[in-house]
Amino acid sequence: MTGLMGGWATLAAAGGGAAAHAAPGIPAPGAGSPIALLLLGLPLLAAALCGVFAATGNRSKLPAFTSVAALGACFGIALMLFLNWNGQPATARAFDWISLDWGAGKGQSFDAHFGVYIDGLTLLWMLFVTGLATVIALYSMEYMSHDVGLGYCRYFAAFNLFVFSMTALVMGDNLLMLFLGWEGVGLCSYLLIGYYYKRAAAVAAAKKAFIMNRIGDLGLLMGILSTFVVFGTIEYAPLFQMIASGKTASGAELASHWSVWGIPLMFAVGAFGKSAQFIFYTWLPDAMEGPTPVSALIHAATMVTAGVFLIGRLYPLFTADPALIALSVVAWAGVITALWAATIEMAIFDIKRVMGYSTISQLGFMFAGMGLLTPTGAAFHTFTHAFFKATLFLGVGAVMHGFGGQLDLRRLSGVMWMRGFGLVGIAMLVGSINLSGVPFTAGFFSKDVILAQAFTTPGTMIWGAQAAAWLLLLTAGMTAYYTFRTFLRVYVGPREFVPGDDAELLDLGRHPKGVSLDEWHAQHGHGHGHGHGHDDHGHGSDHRAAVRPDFDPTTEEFDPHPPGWSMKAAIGLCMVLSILAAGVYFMKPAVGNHGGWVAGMVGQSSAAFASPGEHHGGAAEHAAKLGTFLGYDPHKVMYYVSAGVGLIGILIAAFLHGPRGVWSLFIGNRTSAAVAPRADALANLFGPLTRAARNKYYVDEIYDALVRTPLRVLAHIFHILDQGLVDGLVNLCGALPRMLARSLRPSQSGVLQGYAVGMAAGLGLILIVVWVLMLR
Amino acid sequence: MSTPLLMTMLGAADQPLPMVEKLRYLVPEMILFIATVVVMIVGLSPNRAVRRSCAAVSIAGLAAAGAAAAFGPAFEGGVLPGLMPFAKVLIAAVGVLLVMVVTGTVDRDFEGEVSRGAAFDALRGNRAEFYAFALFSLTGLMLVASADDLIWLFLALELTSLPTYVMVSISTARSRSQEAGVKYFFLGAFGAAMFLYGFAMLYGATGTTALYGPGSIAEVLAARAASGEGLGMLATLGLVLSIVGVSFKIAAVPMHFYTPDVYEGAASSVSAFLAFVPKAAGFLTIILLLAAVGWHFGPAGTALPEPIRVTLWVMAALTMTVGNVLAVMQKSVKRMLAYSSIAHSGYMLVGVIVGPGSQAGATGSLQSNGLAAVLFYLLCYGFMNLGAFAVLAVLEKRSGGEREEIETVEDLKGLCRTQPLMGWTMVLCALSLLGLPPLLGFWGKFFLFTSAIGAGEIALVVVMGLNSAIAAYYYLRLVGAPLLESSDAGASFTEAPAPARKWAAVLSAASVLVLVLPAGWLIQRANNATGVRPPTTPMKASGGTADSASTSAPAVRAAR
Amino acid sequence: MLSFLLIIPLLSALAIGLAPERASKGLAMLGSLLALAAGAAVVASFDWGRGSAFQFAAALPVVPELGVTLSLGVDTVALWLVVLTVILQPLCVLGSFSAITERTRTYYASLMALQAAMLGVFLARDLIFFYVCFEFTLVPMYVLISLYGSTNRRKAATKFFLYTFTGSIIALAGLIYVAWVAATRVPDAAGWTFDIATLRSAAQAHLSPTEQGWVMLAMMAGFAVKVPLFPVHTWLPLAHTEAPTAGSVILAGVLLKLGTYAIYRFVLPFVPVAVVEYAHVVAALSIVGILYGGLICWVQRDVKKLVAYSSVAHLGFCMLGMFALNAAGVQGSILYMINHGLSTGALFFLIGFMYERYHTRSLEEVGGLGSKMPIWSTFMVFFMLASVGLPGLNGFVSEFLCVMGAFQSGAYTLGPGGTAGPLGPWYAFIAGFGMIVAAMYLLYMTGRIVFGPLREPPGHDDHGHGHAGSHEGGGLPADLTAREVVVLAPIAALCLFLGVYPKPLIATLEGPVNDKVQMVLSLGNAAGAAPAGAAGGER
Amino acid sequence: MATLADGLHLSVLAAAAEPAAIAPAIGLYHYLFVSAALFALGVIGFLTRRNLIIMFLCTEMMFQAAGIALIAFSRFHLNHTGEVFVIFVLTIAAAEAALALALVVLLFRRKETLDASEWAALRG
Repeated sequence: MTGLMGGWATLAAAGGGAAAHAAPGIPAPGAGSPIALLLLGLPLLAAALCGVFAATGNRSKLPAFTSVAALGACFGIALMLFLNWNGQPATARAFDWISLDWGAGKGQSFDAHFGVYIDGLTLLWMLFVTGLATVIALYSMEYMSHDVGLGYCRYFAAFNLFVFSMTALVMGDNLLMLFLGWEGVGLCSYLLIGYYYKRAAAVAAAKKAFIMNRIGDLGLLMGILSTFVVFGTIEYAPLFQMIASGKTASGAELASHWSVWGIPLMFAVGAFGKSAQFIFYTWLPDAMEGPTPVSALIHAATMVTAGVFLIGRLYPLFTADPALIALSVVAWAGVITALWAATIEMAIFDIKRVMGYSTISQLGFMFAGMGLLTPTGAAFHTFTHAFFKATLFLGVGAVMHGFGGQLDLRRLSGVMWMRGFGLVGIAMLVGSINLSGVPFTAGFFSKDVILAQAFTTPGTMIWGAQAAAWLLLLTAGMTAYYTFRTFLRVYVGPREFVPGDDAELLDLGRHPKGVSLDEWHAQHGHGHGHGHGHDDHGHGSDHRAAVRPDFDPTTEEFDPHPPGWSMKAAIGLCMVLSILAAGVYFMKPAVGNHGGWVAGMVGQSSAAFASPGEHHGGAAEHAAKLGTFLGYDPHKVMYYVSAGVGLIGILIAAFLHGPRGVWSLFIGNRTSAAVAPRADALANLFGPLTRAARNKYYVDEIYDALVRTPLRVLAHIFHILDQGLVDGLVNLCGALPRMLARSLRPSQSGVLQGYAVGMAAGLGLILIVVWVLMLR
Repeated sequence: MSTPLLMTMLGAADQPLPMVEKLRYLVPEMILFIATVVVMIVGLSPNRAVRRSCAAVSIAGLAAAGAAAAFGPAFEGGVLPGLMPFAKVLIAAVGVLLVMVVTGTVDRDFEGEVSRGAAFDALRGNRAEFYAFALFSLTGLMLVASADDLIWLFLALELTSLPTYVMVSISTARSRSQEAGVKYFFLGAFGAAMFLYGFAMLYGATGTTALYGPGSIAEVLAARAASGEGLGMLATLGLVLSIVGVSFKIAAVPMHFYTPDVYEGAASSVSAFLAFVPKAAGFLTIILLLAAVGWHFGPAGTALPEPIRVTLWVMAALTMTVGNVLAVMQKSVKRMLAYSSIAHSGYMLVGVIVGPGSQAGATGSLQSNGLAAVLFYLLCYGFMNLGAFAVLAVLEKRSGGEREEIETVEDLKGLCRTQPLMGWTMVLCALSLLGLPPLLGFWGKFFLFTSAIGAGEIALVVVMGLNSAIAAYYYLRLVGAPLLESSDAGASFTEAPAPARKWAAVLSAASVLVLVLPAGWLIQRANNATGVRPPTTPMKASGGTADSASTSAPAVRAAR
Repeated sequence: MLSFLLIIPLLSALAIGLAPERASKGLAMLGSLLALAAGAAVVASFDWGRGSAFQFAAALPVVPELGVTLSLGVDTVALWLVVLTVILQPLCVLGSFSAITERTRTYYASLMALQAAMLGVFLARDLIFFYVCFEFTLVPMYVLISLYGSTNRRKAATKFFLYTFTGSIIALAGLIYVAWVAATRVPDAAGWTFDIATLRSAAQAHLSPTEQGWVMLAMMAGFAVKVPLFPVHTWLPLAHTEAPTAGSVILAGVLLKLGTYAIYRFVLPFVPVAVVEYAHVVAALSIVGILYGGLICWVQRDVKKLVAYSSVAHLGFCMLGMFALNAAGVQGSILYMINHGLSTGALFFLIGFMYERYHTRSLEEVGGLGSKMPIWSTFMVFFMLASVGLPGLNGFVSEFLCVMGAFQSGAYTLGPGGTAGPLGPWYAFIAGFGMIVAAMYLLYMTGRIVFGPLREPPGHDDHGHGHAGSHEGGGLPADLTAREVVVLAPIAALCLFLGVYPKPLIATLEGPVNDKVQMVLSLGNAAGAAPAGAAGGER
Repeated sequence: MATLADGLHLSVLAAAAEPAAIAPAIGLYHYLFVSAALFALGVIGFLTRRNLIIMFLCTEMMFQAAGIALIAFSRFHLNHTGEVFVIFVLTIAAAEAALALALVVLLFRRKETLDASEWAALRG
């Protein structure tokens, strides 16, 4: 335990190393530049402008230009902040948001400001968030051009709002600000997934994403509240200081306090929800209903890594627990998620969903990294993954864009060789080798850090660390396999394709730029316009027959629609960045001497943590027995092992899916399209398992049966109860007088004697009552 | 009037006041009596203008009586010394409005014939006796307020009731009125026999008919209570019989049966009269009787003797419930209002149970004086109920050449638009009857609530609250029909050719609004009016013994 | 000063009643704007330094013998609710221009009379005056529902009236009991008084714990119906569904707040011992309301009913916060009153605007309006998000504070951030599921009505849109008109502002709320109902 | 005198058969018994008879029952108040009788029957 406590590097005090346990923790933050606040302001401004454009009926690409400019400026600011950063955490405040006071004592005021907290983790995230956002905005400029007008404005408004929320999440100087961003990104994700709002699937997916996220958010909220109750603050700076002091705000020993494992677990639930970890993950594949650039930015690169960020942000708390319960949970959730998603990916055919599951799987790696005590690895993997996964998504998006929304990997082949798709193919290759962990790629290095640490971390610290490590290694191999399965089937091989449902639209409907699809429909006499066509171009597959009864999408008439300059530029940029991302591994870290630039950034942040096995010169941590990889030092051998595993995966893919042996990989061969890949036979071999995987192991159905349906039934029961019982009782009370009246009414018979009898009887009764009372 | 004679016959030796002295208190009654006589003569005049002055003379007489009462002395010899001025002014005020409402009730066809040239035949005209009966009844009511003796009380009650029997019977030419009359009279006589028998028992138990003063019922019973033996069986029986009998006048359960039939059968104007005059008489009687007994029994020494309290409790709860519940079902407005008048009696009985809320002798505190609340409620009820009936009396509908009274709630539809003045009067009065703040009815209920809470009668308060809610249901119909619904095509109202009725309606509606302002002043007056005098002979601390009637020692006043 | 707030609406109601039919719109607008100006003047001249003091006190003894006084005064809590009322009123008037075309005089007169009564409730410093206004709101609302509502209006209006009337009579009994105690048990009490402050101290000093329990029960019987708290909520969906648009807006926006405000003003300070003892019961009912109401929303087909049930759920949060009895909870609760008024009010406006065009509120008949009514849809999504409690919008601030209050309440054993109080983290946790349920039903609603393929009721003239004079929808264009946007935009701006910068409210509410909380807890715990050491959260 | 004093309490009426209580003279309770019996007969008659005139006579019986009681008490208390009362009661009874006969005539003219149950149009 002391080792762990000491494990927090106190990186401000220079010379990382011997600082060890007596360290006072993270220093009090300095005053940050208020310019950092512009990072929040600019996207918001851009979003507002997009709203104005929408209101004024703008039908140009102005929203896109505005967004690119604003986000570019944000990236510039982030870069400037980074360059001017002195390695110390800093805060800057805009104004009070929610702050209450109910006493002078400790914990008797609640403060949540609109303010930013800048440290290494923040900057790391901000750099890739703003950078990628700029690039993807550029890409979207063209990608969304079919919807110029209201939809375009809507798209970019939500896009900018997303960046704002992500910024708030990452940069906020307190947990509530993080929560603001947290829910904000959820909202934007909702809005963007549901961008094609006429399509039921998109709307359902959006709803699902938001609600699943909200479940996690409840955990986060409870975590925030518990944090406040226990520590009396939710602002990072004082919070970290208090944790570092090892005491709760009431002076209790933190290490033995329930909060040390309880609160992290609550946060972990939040993180699982947002980052689509096991049991919460089902929303992410569905989220692929959104426009592809959105998937690239939100559902691959940035938003879904918020969970990783959260754990990194609160790493001091997670590691304060001597038993590391929460981190074990995180680690195993990550491992299971990674493996689970990988198995699904190997079976499904929708290339966009493959990317979606792959994201889940990679997020699993990140969580495993966090859980297995290498925040550096997790952050590094997040960083590299952001670029190469964005590249992959943008590439997929280009294919969708070009082939009428076709996503089935069985219906696409040799895309790379088609006119205008070369760059896309290359980008996909770059992305794939990164994802597969081919040596010397960014993905290789980042995954390696995690794997190595996984083997190093002893099981005494993280429960079952060794088993987790092996599973991760297995997953790495599977990753390589499914990545290349997609690549080999779609991008290389014979040039063949079946255009998607939106083909007709793209082929015929080269509608003039600046005219929205709605109008286009109107011009073509489809005023009622309730298309539910497929995916991005969300309209009018139904119209095909009406417009051109003889249209056959498989004929040569379809002309794949190559990406234009802005898409190409974006893809290219992403590709280059994902290659360059490898370079940061070799940069000298600002802190410590291991792990590259990212390690330095992480080291200068709340996630700073000396992973077991990292030699900082201190001897204390070696008290814990480190794990090994079959007796070797994992840090040393893992490069080779993981490279080997990755290659095996690729080779299997090549064997199973490569159309004509290895050499034909790079030669377009038009003749072999019909040949069923060998994988199909293998897939049949697994039979039910494959089918289950293809159906996502029926998890959605299970949730439906276990949660949604019972709730729905319950809701109906409540509704009936409400009307029948609760309101019924009220109505009964209301009817009582009437019922009573009915029974009393005969007494008013109108007959004189009847009344007299009533009077006499009444008198008699009263006399009896009085008599009884007198006798009593 | 026979009052001075009565006093002599009752044995003036016991009376603290000389006969002539006592006449001072009866000035209002005498004025009214004179007015009655004048009306009887004037109404027979062959001159139409003179005949028509009946109403004016009656109103003048009432006004004068009211003024005389207002400036008259407090009745030092009464058990409730302050009651007289307040009650009489109230009676005069409501009486003026009542007379306005009853104008034009009788002789319409006859007068029509006369104006068409038929010879005036005094025998056929009912005008003179009708107004005279109304004034007689009001005189009787005032005499009830002045009563200090059972005999007086009995006579005053009969004076109040007997004319009303006739009024009901002759109010319209239809057989319904006669049916109403016969039911009213026969059941009234039945009830009268009951309280007469009760009075006899009381006299038998105490040997006196005086309510207050040395050797009076109040003293005897107080002494008996003080000696710890309770009221005694005979006195209790007498009281219960009297109360039950008198509750015919206030239309309380179990004597309520006649109410809807009679109100429905009589002309609306006369129903308005019935809804106030006998009711006021009944409550004044009950208050006087109970004041003689005193609210110094029960465990805390602040309640009625337990059997009486229970009797009244049950009667109150049943009365409000039965009244409200049966009103819910009614389609006929008059029946609805009749049942609602039953319910209102139930509310007022709560105040009676509570009593003056303070030890005898002290002026009741404003917080807990149930009797003041009853008097105030009587006032509120008088105005708001009168307003509602007046609207019915004003409006007539024509069907097939026959003029008919407003019958069902449906007939009121859209009244606010066709007859805005009457419509809004109805709405205001119904809302006030409902007890909606800030109208007068709310304040009436408010004081009943406060006094009952003060007396710890929480259960009754709850019953009362629930009943108010039930009542809201049917009053809302009276609000909704004129205000919210639109009138049926073809239905047209004409106004009865008696403009005074309209004025009475408007005045009632106005008072429902305006009297809110002096509500405090009024309740203060009512409070002053209901200070119960302590018995003249000193009383030992009482309490806790009253309801134990089984104690064997027979309480006999030593024979003189 | 405050009296203008009462006189202006009353006079304009009167003027509308007397003026010809065609002038009523204008007069109502004028009156409500003048009231808004009066409200603004009050805000401008309010002394914020003394937020917890009642300011602009004015007293006109109406019935001096009884101590009934037309006594006015505002502290910040009342002030903000007044502001809410005066802001919503002109919008309601404006929003009714096209919806109400018949009997406009009665309509606008009722609307203005209603405003006067509601303002009276917030301004009253005299119990009787309060109660008079509290009850009087029923009549105009009854008129509004039963004249201008939809098919089942008469039943709804009657139920609304009777249900709340019954409750408040019982509440009146409780309040009078307090007044009676004040008049009789307080040494040298000068007879009746209904001054709220006097009654409060009398109640605190002279009511035994048992009596407090009964008084609380009585008061809650009236006020909880108004709130409405589960299980006495069933009048609300019906009333909301049947009421005209502006009626629903006022009902949700202000009328329900009369109940919560009354609880804040009377229940908490009058019977602190009972409040502390029974807070968990109320909180449990609130939580049931949150989840139960929320789930019921989820299966509604009538969109207006859905929003109506959502009020049950939302007000559950409000009550939860209130009975957390700590600064965060009570502040959150008060903010909730305002925020719910804004966002739910706006939702009712939106549904009303839709109803004017389609004459149906069924989610099965109408849907996918995003493509046809983009402006409407934008507002719909916006207010849905405000309602769902998205951070950055107003709903979140209050919802968070309420949940936080419940969490902290009684959690002083866990750490210094906890406070004394009767609830605990579990309450917050379970209530937190309500936030998920809220997302479920609100997204379900938007998913159907805004998103998805366009569905219009049969017979709705599709070609009519864009043309003036489309016969259905009263000649309204497909999307919102400028007038309708003007109705919604201020609310949206407020929602945003209060979500981002609630500080003006929080800072000004702090004083009175902290005082109240301290008072309730110290008195409530003094009776030994709570564990030692809990008082005031001092540690 | 003791027995007479006891007669004040109705309970004593029941015990009248006790040998010790048998008084040689007719005492208060005898009168009271007659009075009560008369009253009861009046009530029963009122309830059972349908002829309006007989019903009216029954109420008169009830009045006179009260009168007997009053006289008896008057004698018992040795004052005249009760007797005075009775005279007034008789007056009232006479007035009522006049009223009743007038009414009966009126009714008979209209329906040619004196059956009370014929008059039940108003009800509910």
